Amino acid sequence: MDSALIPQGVKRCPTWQFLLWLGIVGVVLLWGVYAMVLCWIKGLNQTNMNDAYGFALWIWADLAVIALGGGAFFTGFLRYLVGKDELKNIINYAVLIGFICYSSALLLLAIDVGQPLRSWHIFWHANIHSMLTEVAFCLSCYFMVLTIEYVPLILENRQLDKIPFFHHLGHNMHEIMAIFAATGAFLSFFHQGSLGGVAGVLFGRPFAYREGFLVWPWTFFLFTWSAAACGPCFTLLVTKITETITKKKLVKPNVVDLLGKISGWMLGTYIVAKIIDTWYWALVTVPSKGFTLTDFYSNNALYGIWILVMEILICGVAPAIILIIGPLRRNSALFMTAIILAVIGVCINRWVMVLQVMAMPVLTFENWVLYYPSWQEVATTVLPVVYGIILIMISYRYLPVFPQEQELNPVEK
Amino acid sequence: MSLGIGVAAGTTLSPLPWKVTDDLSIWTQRWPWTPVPEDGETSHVNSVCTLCPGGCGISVRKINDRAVKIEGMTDSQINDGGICILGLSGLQLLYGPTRIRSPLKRMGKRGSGKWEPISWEQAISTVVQKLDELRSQERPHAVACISGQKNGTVAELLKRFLTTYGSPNFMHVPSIQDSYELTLSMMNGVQAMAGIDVENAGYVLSFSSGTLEGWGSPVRMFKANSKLRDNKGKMVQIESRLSNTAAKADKWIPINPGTEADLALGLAYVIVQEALYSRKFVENYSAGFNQFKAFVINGYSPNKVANNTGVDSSIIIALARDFAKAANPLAICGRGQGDTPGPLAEFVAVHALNALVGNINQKGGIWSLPEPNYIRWPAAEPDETAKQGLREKRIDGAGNGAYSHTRSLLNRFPEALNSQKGDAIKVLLVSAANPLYTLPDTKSIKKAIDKIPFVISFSSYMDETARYSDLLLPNHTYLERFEDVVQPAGFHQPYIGLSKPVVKPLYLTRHTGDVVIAMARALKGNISRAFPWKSYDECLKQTLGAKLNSLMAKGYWIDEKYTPPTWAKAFKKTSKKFEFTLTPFKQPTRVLPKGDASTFPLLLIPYDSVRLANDRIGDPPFMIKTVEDTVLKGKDVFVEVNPKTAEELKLAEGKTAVLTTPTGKANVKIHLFDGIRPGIIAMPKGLGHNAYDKFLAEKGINVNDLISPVEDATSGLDAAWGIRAMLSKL
Amino acid sequence: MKEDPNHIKARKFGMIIDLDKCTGCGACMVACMSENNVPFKEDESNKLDSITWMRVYKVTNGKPYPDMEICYIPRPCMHCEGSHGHSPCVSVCPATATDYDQATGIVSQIYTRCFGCRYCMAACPYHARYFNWWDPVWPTGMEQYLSPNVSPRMRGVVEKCTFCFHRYQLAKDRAFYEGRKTIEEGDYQTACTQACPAGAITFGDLNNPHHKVNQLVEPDPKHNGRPKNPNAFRLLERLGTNPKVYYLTSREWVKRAGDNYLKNED
Amino acid sequence: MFPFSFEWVWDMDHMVFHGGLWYALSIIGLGVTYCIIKAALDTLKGNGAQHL
Repeated sequence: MDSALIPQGVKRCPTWQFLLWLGIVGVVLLWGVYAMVLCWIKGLNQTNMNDAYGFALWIWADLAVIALGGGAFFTGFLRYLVGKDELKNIINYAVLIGFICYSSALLLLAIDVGQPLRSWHIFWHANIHSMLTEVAFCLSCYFMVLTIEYVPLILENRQLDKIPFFHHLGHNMHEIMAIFAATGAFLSFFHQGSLGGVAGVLFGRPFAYREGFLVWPWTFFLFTWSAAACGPCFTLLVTKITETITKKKLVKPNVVDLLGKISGWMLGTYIVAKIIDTWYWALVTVPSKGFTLTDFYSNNALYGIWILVMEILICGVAPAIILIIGPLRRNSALFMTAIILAVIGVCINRWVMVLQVMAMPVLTFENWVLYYPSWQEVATTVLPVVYGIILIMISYRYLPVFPQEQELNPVEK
Repeated sequence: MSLGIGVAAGTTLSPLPWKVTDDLSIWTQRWPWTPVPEDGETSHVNSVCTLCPGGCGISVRKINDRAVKIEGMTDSQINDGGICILGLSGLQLLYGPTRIRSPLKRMGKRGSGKWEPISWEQAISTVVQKLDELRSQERPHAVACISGQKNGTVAELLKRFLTTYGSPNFMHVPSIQDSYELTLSMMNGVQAMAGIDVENAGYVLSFSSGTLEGWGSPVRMFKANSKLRDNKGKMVQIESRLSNTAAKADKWIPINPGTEADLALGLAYVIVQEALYSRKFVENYSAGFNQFKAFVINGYSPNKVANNTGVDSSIIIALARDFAKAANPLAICGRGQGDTPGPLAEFVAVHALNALVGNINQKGGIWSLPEPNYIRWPAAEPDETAKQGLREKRIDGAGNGAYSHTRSLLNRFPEALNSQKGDAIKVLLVSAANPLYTLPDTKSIKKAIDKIPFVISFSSYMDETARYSDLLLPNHTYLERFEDVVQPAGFHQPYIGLSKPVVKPLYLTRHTGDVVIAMARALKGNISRAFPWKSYDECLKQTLGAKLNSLMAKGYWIDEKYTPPTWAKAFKKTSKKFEFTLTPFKQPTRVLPKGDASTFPLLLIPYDSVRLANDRIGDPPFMIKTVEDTVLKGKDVFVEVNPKTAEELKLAEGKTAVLTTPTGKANVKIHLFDGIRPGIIAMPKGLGHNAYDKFLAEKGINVNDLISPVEDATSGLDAAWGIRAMLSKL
Repeated sequence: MKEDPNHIKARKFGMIIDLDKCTGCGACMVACMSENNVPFKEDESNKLDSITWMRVYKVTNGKPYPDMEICYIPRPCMHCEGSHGHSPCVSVCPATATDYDQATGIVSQIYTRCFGCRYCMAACPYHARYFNWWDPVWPTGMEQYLSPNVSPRMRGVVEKCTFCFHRYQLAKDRAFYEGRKTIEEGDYQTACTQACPAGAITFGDLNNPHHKVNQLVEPDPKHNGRPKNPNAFRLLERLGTNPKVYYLTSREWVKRAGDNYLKNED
Repeated sequence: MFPFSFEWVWDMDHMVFHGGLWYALSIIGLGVTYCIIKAALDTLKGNGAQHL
């Protein structure tokens, strides 16, 4: 039925099967859309957020998807600026995942603000000293870049490519993609960083506050670094999942191995920096505010020292070692474990930098405040996930996302 | 497709997006459902707040015809610019949804909330018809009146109405002022009001009085407390619970509840024994000292008292010495906000302490103030029917037999009614009172009211009693009417305040004074003749006479030069001296709470908070907003329990438990509190309304559902300070 | 965060709250609510979504019966100065909807500009900022008491104590009409200061040595306004928020409750 | 964002921030414009499709 749209030389599942899955995921999507509309019409009272939790699940999801979407900028950086040419075989997918992540982040932000109709104030009345302004600008600009990077892939669709203007447009965009990628990398560096800065500058919140370099707290650099380390892991993870679902090899092992190795080194260096940061913070910053490290990890039902161990050792050091050491990396079970741990690790990091910051009492006469999200919050957080799945489904079906697919899966005619 | 792109590009480049975003911004600022307050000319009206007996001067800010803010009046002698939380919330009462907007006649069952609006003419003729009927049956004494006010023109008009009509049953809502009055009558030999010169005291010894909980004139007490602090004075709070007052005191002395009289006598023991008392006063101006001395020496040694009160004997001795040696020491009593009269023994014992240190009618002491006498109407002349009715005994038994000293005993009213067959009271008038909520043992009050066929409420708000009445004759609120405000509770200088209309009446309400006059006129004959005024305002004007001008200008009249009579002239007992009476001590000194200790091992004490109005006025939304979440959470009220007691009962913070007393049962939540004696649980007063609006109703439990009055053997007044209780897991 | 060159000498309005006098009566809270058109809803017992610009905290010394002590700590917005107006909240607001006024030291909030990102709430360690989770609704008739001096806020924006800034403007207007160049100490007082029945709150210009606030705490300009009076303290002094609300107490444990200390610190 | 809104200040911070911003926006804008114009020209020239 839709065979005219499917790229040549690849096999896709029957239309009915595609539509069935689309329908199933679509139902979840509608649930999310319903919750989103509720939040817009009735306001944020639909959430379980409160004055102690001004930032909650959504901001965490935002930070997490952006970190995970970091695969796009870093792979692009490696491919176009460093010149790791093999990566062209995964860059399309990295861009697609990045596009999904960033559009999700923008959507979540649009739901998260109390007056969505005034969100443009952030641009119009920009306070340039706010990390969030930097985030907003870089995020929007980088989203433009991602769109620019994604558009040529769309234009490669069999039918679109037949239109001469689109063909030329796609071609020309490819030609100067390095410029866009460079701009994207620049923007990404700043917004990943400023997302870290969002928490790091809160000098009223000792759990979040970090000293730093010029106007940038250390979290600024740590966030960029960790996104660069863990973003590609997420790209690889999604690729692996796609391969499992489609029951096909889509990317050659050398590409995966190269990206894995680079991620490993990034993660390794990141975690060393993170340990130094934590160390300095625990021994110098925190005591100067009158706290000890244990104050942050006791007297509450959730946040124990385990979360620090989990984030740094289990989800940081361990995957870094696996990914750096060749034989370990090439063990597919260990490789999978490593990339999953890395992804979890960065999510935990973003979680504590948002939610533990809010939970922790600063005034001596206040207590820990824990929070659980309302179904509306969960639904709107699931929304981007299903939206992403749908976009991947459609893109994979109709666009030549994986250049090596044809070669790896020859179709018998 | 290209068309779509073209349209998108065209729109983006046109001014349309800018226009849309701009409009969005404006629209989100002016949502039609967010009110935009109208601006206009600002003015201020000075008046007096009558939401409690404090009598604070207020200054109301107005924009055109709207009142927008109540502030304290700066040159007021009572509150000097300060104002309490209830006073600040007054506009929420004025403009609130609980106002009764016209006379209403009950339609459905009592309390069902079904009403029919009627005209004032209809309403008054309905009442008059009932009253005429009773008089024709020679039963004028079957009319009773419960008034929240004891003095002032409105109370006097009601009294006068009852007298000329022929009923002795005028009852006022009791408070510690009644106990103080009785004490002054028994010991000073005068019919007077107690004035407390707290501003000049140097050492305040408070026996469970919530001076920072709304006792007396609340703002005045707050100010006095700060002044005491500035002057490096001392404040000692004797109380079984770490109340706000105790928390702010220099010293908190936890005591077994109900043993305050014992402690006072124990202190007297030390003062007498160590001869720390004022020789000048005791030797020259008092009688019965030797008897008193023997009494305390025999029964109230520090060791004995320590046993009863739970206060260490060394503390008792030290406290007595501190108190007696301090400059201008002052002892006060009357629990919490002073809404319950309390055991007379306590008042007499504490007054004796004051006498021992010689601060009667002295600077920083307890003064006796003559009752206000500006209301000088010609005596009413009851006709024959009325005279006959007046000869009947009062339904509450006051002024008779055992209770001959007491003028009114509202606490005995329900019991008296419930123990009689038939309907002793046919018509009940309720003015400025909400007995169905404020009196202990609400069940028995309800039962008593059920026996009264016709209940009329003058309330401005749909409170519990109004909701359960048959006819509502709503008064203007205090911000819409003239009224004289007599003598703020505990104030030590003769004082009259004037409430003025700040805004025009919003609804079809009518001044209770006008309604009483209209009723009297419609009843004709002697009754009508006793009310020669055309309107209440005219009556007030005539009554205030020369004081009117200063009242209109300043809002209050004060006799600043007033000094109480000297010791030589002050005492009107036959001995012409102050008398150390032992009368209340002949009975057991301690008033025991209801219930037996084996079934009910704990003691429940109600506590007052200045953030919870617990009198006839319920908490407006602003106030309920300030109530802490360890007092009220959702609809659940917390009781304070010592962690030790809670541990024994295996109850944890925030858990729900069943609280049972001999009077009632309720589900409550547990709040662990180290500021309360083990074995005692405390519950806030002022919650558990079932009338008013959604901001107040059905939140928490009315502690009056759980406690019962206990009659004081000497005065007949309610002396209860708590009740035995049991707390069990749900 | 702009400097105003027209002001020769900047004022720095601040507040002193005497905790020995404060009785926790809550009058300041309600004075504030009625002055500033603060909305209310059916259930206000969840303190995490209840708007109280001025909130009175009940603090205990944590000791068991009968040694327990209670202190009430009223907490308005601290109007932090940080270093050079770099208050925790002002610097983070992306839309410049909150500003530090160098001429008065007051941290303002522009409700119509705020788009509700709540970053400022995350930044404020005092929980002095409140979000309008709900549409403000007044029961029919009650909107009549709303003051035109303070605009009611809409759902979805952040609000907080403004030190009754509108009263400052009114005072300036009045002074102008009366031909005075400056306003006096008594001309501009916040609603809570005015109402406090215990007289526990003092308000005025911290930069003016004739004002009581300056005399009471003696702010030390060399140390970011740290009080020289040993009985005075500020909440969370160590964080460097440089607040303009000072507290007075004679009790050591209360002072200690105002900030975080390590075990070995005294 | 623009010099005519009141919070705009001509100081170092604003110049650095907005310099970066407008620089990025310019590159993106010019790049895309270039691609579109070039594609339009290429299409008009009509030189061969599918040569990739």
